[in-house]
Amino acid sequence: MHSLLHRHRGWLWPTLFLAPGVILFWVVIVASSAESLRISFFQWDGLGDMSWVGVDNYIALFHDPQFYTSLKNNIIWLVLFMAAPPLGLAIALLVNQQLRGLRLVKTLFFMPLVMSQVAVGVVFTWFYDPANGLLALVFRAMNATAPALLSDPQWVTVAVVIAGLWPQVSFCMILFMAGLNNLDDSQIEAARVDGARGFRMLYHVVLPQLRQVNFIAIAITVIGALRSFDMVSVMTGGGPFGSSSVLAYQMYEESIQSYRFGYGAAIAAVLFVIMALFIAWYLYRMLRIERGTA
Amino acid sequence: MYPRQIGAGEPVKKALYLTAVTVVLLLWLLPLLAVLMTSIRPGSDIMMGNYWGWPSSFELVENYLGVFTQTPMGHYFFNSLVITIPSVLGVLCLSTLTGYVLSRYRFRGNILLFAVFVGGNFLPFQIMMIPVRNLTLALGIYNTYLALIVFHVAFQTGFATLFMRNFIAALPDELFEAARAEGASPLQTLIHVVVPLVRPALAALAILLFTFIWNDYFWAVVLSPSDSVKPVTAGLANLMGQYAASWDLVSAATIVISLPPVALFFFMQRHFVRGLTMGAVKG
Amino acid sequence: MNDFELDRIVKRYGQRTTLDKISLATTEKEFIVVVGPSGCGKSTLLKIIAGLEPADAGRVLIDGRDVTRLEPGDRDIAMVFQSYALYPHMTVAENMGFGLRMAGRPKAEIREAVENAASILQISDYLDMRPKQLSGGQRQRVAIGRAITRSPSVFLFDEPLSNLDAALRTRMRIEIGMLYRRLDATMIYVTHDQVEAMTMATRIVLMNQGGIEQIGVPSELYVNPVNRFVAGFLGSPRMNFMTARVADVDDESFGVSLEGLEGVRVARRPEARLVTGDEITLGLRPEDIRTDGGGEHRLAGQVSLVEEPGRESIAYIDAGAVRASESEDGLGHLTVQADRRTPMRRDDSVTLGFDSDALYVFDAAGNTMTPRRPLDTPSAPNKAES
Amino acid sequence: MAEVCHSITRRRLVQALGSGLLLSGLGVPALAASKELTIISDLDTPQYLVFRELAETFGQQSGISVTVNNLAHEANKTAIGNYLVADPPDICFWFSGQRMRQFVKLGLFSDISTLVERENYASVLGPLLDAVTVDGRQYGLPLGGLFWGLYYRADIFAQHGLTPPETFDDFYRTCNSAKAAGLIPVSMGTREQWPAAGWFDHLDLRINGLDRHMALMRGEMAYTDTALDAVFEQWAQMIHDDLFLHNGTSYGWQQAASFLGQGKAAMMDLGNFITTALSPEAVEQLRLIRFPMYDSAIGPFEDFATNSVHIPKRAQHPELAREFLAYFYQPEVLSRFVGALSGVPPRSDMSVGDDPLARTATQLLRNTQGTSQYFDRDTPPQMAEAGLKGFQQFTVYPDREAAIRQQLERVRQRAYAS
Repeated sequence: MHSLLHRHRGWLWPTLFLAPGVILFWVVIVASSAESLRISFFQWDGLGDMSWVGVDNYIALFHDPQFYTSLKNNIIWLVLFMAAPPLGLAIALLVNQQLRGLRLVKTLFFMPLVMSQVAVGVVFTWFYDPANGLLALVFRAMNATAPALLSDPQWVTVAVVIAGLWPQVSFCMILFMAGLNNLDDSQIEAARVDGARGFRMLYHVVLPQLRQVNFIAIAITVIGALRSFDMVSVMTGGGPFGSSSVLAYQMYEESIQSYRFGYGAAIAAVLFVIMALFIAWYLYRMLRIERGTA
Repeated sequence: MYPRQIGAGEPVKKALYLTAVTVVLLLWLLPLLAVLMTSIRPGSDIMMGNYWGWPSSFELVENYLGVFTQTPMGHYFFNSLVITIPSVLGVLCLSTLTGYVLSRYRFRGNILLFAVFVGGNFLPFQIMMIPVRNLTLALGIYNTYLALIVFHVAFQTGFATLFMRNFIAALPDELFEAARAEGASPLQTLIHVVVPLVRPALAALAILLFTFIWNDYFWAVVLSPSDSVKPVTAGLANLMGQYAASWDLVSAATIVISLPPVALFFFMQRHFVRGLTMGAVKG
Repeated sequence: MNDFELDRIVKRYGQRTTLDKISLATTEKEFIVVVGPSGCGKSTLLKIIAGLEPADAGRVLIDGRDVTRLEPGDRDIAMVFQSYALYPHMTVAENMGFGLRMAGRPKAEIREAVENAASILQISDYLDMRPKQLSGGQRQRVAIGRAITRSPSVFLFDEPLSNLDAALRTRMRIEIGMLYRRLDATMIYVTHDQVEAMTMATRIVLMNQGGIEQIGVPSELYVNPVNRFVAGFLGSPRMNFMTARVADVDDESFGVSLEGLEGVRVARRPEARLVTGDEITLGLRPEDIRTDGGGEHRLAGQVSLVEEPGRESIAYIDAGAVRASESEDGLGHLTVQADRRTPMRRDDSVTLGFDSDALYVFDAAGNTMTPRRPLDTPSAPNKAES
Repeated sequence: MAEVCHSITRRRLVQALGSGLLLSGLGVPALAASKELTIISDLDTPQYLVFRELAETFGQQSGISVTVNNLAHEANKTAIGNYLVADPPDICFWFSGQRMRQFVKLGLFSDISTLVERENYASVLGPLLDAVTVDGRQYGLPLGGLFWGLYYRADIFAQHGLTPPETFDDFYRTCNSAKAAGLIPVSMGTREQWPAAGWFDHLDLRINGLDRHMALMRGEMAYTDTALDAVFEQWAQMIHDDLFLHNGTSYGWQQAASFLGQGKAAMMDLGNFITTALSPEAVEQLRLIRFPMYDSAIGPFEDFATNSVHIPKRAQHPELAREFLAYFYQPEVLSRFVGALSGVPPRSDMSVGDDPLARTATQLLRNTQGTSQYFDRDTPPQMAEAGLKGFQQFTVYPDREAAIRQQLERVRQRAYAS
């Protein structure tokens, strides 16, 4: 297997196997992304002719206050989303029992994940509604006035992120449930014999075994945070006045609503760079772990 | 197992535990319960501002039937199935092939190819919008099921390849060496060894892919302007635009479009968790 | 014609040479056991023979045919893996018939071959079961059965017994031995277990650090190790080694200078180039040390530990100034294997005795300096069994 | 054993084949669809239901199958750029004015001047024809107009003794009385941003008049121009006086309208589509008046937005599409369509019908001295986007006026340059 091409026919089958996936992925995903980067050097309304403007789009971008708002919001997403793995772990620990009926309970905990983000957005908009929402009802019960979360530029992003966390926590929970199912029982038993229990057991024995799961959960959470779009789109449309916008949404808005495809593509490029840093870290970690276990 | 399992001989503990779980679950699902409640309320309650009080009447059947009779939701539902099922099958086929080669053959560029799959999958897919639209146009498949299927298959192949590669890499080397020693060609190995062994992974992956593709909203809007192709998510958004005041219908529709993935999860949960653990197969 | 031949096989991983010009040939369907410490390259060698790893240089010939560039399936080999490598999703019969099915053989032929192999291994009752339902020994039989079904000219075994418990291991060892006599095929058997090597092999290939140290029938390797490595590797308990110097050399023998042991002279190979003052290592097998007061040379000692595994007693003796290097107990005590009827207790004072003939002498490079011995000496290999 | 395995393989093969066939068949709908007249609409439900019926009637009469794909209004804004280029229907719905001109400039709409001439639409459309005309040629037909004005509920006003305002002084009085009665004086939900622009348009039209407003819309006037000071000042004063629904940015326009429907708010500045967000009982009580007059010397000028129907340049069946338009634009047919949303009839020879709101709107329109479309229809997309955002921000932070106007001015300089 070492050097495939030295064999007479060893390379033929693998090449045939790889071809459809690789070709499709390159043509649709990789080439499209590259094409988008190219578009960022043009002024283009998406319909007519494209005209070369060099880095003008980028210069405009760095003078655009909305860009910094979006960037800041992306960072808020990123930071707050980091609550998803521990919360997911907590719920996974809670339901990791083998009792009758818990299968249904687990499925119900998964619900937010399997619901479409559009639906989750609808659900939370409904929940936050300052006059009639459930949140308002709770506040009224305590004789207080509910904050209008979705119209408060200070809190709107946090409110949207909390909605976004709902399915994300579910996702992490599933990963951790899988991880907990795969624990090395003998280690747990050895630790029990050594007198470890509760939190100390979790910290010293369980968590180290969940490192791989942890890594995947964090990776998926970071991607989710940087790719956030549906929630923003459904819940606030980036509002009020752009204060809950994120890069992905601003890009969409500039392209589709303002017909500034070149500018939108420039935002895409920035998002790409941020993502690339993360992807590089991810790949580095992944390959290192792989080499470690190989 | 961690945490310590509650034994059969601890009825008090068990009761306490079940109460705690129920409370957490209710809190967790509170927003969803709100929508569920709205979905069985008559439209007049909403117009009158009776959002949380006792419904003036229960319109469960009317509202849910209404989703199918008063709106084209039934048709969107069919569209979603026609888009999602072939896409899932397509991704499973392609990613089994790519995952198999990338995990089992060492060659120059292997890691690079894999990195591209993984990296490409992490990209914010919104940036591909315009080129993908143009591509489907050039292929003459814009505004058909095929446009969405092609995109979903291409995009999800990245994630699925990561998943399948890791799973297949965790299988014992000897199984593959044995197959080679027995004279199985790569194709025979794929059919007779890889496919049967990765079934749990395929089941888990199928569920994940089903939810991803079923719930896609962005591409549905970009690539399927017409009702004849539009899937449920875009349909729901459409419904919100058209029936904005009819929260009863919108809520019922929200529940309806969530049912297939939820049902799938419920019935396949065991496979899902097992597949996700990516545990090695022990002969 | 050689029915199996390795011709200067070389394998490198990066800078490291894992196999260095390995050559081997058999003519009459031999049972070759490749043995050596872990990391010596024996498993890599097996994979190269199987075709699972390409060699960087050299050729593999089976029945005179150069198979170096052929796929494993085309080499007329079958392989039995340490982990059995049974397909969990197939029944026993499907596992055993897999190779023939891949080759597109007719169903009837496959069934016949499977049933035949199953009857040889007495697993006919399990044919419809899945590997998960079988015990370790049964799985091992299925794995062997899968190899038999293909009726190859060369069987490859990769440490097939290491996952079995001791009793089962002995039994399977005997069965594989019987199988060999029945099948009339070349067998290449890789193991790190010297007992398997000594009992099963028609010839042993002893490997170390990517090279072959010695090839020969088991008793030859035991009685006439070419160097200190071979001498130390085979035999349990291990040979005692003592560091000494050459006191004087004459035509046929040389004198040994070792503190605590006077006047020892041993025979010397004619080609041995030793001069006075050279550092040498004396080798003495534990079973060649007597405790009954006999022997040409005597040593006073004190028992520090006695093990009684059954048939014999093994004692570790503190012999004062005479210390064993790399001793079994790590304390420099001499290992002695005695009849269990000779009672020994901890802290007993004993007198050890041995003959000059029993001594091996190795030079600083480890090569054997003492002359070759006839194979029917008392140092028979079966004594090495534990 | 072995047989079982073989049959499994065969079954899997058949499955794979089946799904392959299925896949290859999936491209078919587009081909099938191309043999019929396809229409993409962006209508609210009541109007859509009427339109579908009209289209079916046309189909039966002419023996052609007609497909109507209805998109949500906002979704259509997103999709139209794609489908006009990619896979145009035979007929689509869009906006008149600047937004239409943009697509005409890109060559995406068909010239239908010959149809206009043949059917002599000019005589019945009057000045409305300008909204669909570029360089003397027509590229669409205007549909029912959206007349923007103040809506209130007669029963609520009666219950609290409020009077419909005519002037700004009246308006303030009414608002204060409403506040005293525990009502929200003015409901406005700006989650979709554009409702705020209605207030800007109206204030600017009232304070600066149509010509200067249109100069601003055409990009010929700066947002930092002192002429706009009074507009923002007045608006800020109203916000300061707490006349608007709190947390307006949380609500979509429908939710904001429902405050009116529930009798919690007194007035709302909106177009006639407000009826779709209210119960029939509330609609019955709904009344329309024009936006209060600020300066008796100026106006009245109003926002009157017309939607229109177009034939894409690359339509598959352009002749059939013209046939359909000719049918659809007959006075009787068109009035059923327009009547479904209490719209103002575009044709002068159409009966207004007996819808009181439509009658009021038509009456008010007759009394205007001139109309603009609406901020986001009069300005190019970039400007519209920035304007809507800026106005929304202003409703929350009126003290950021200077910064907002500067930002709008920056966008103006960019947006009109291209």
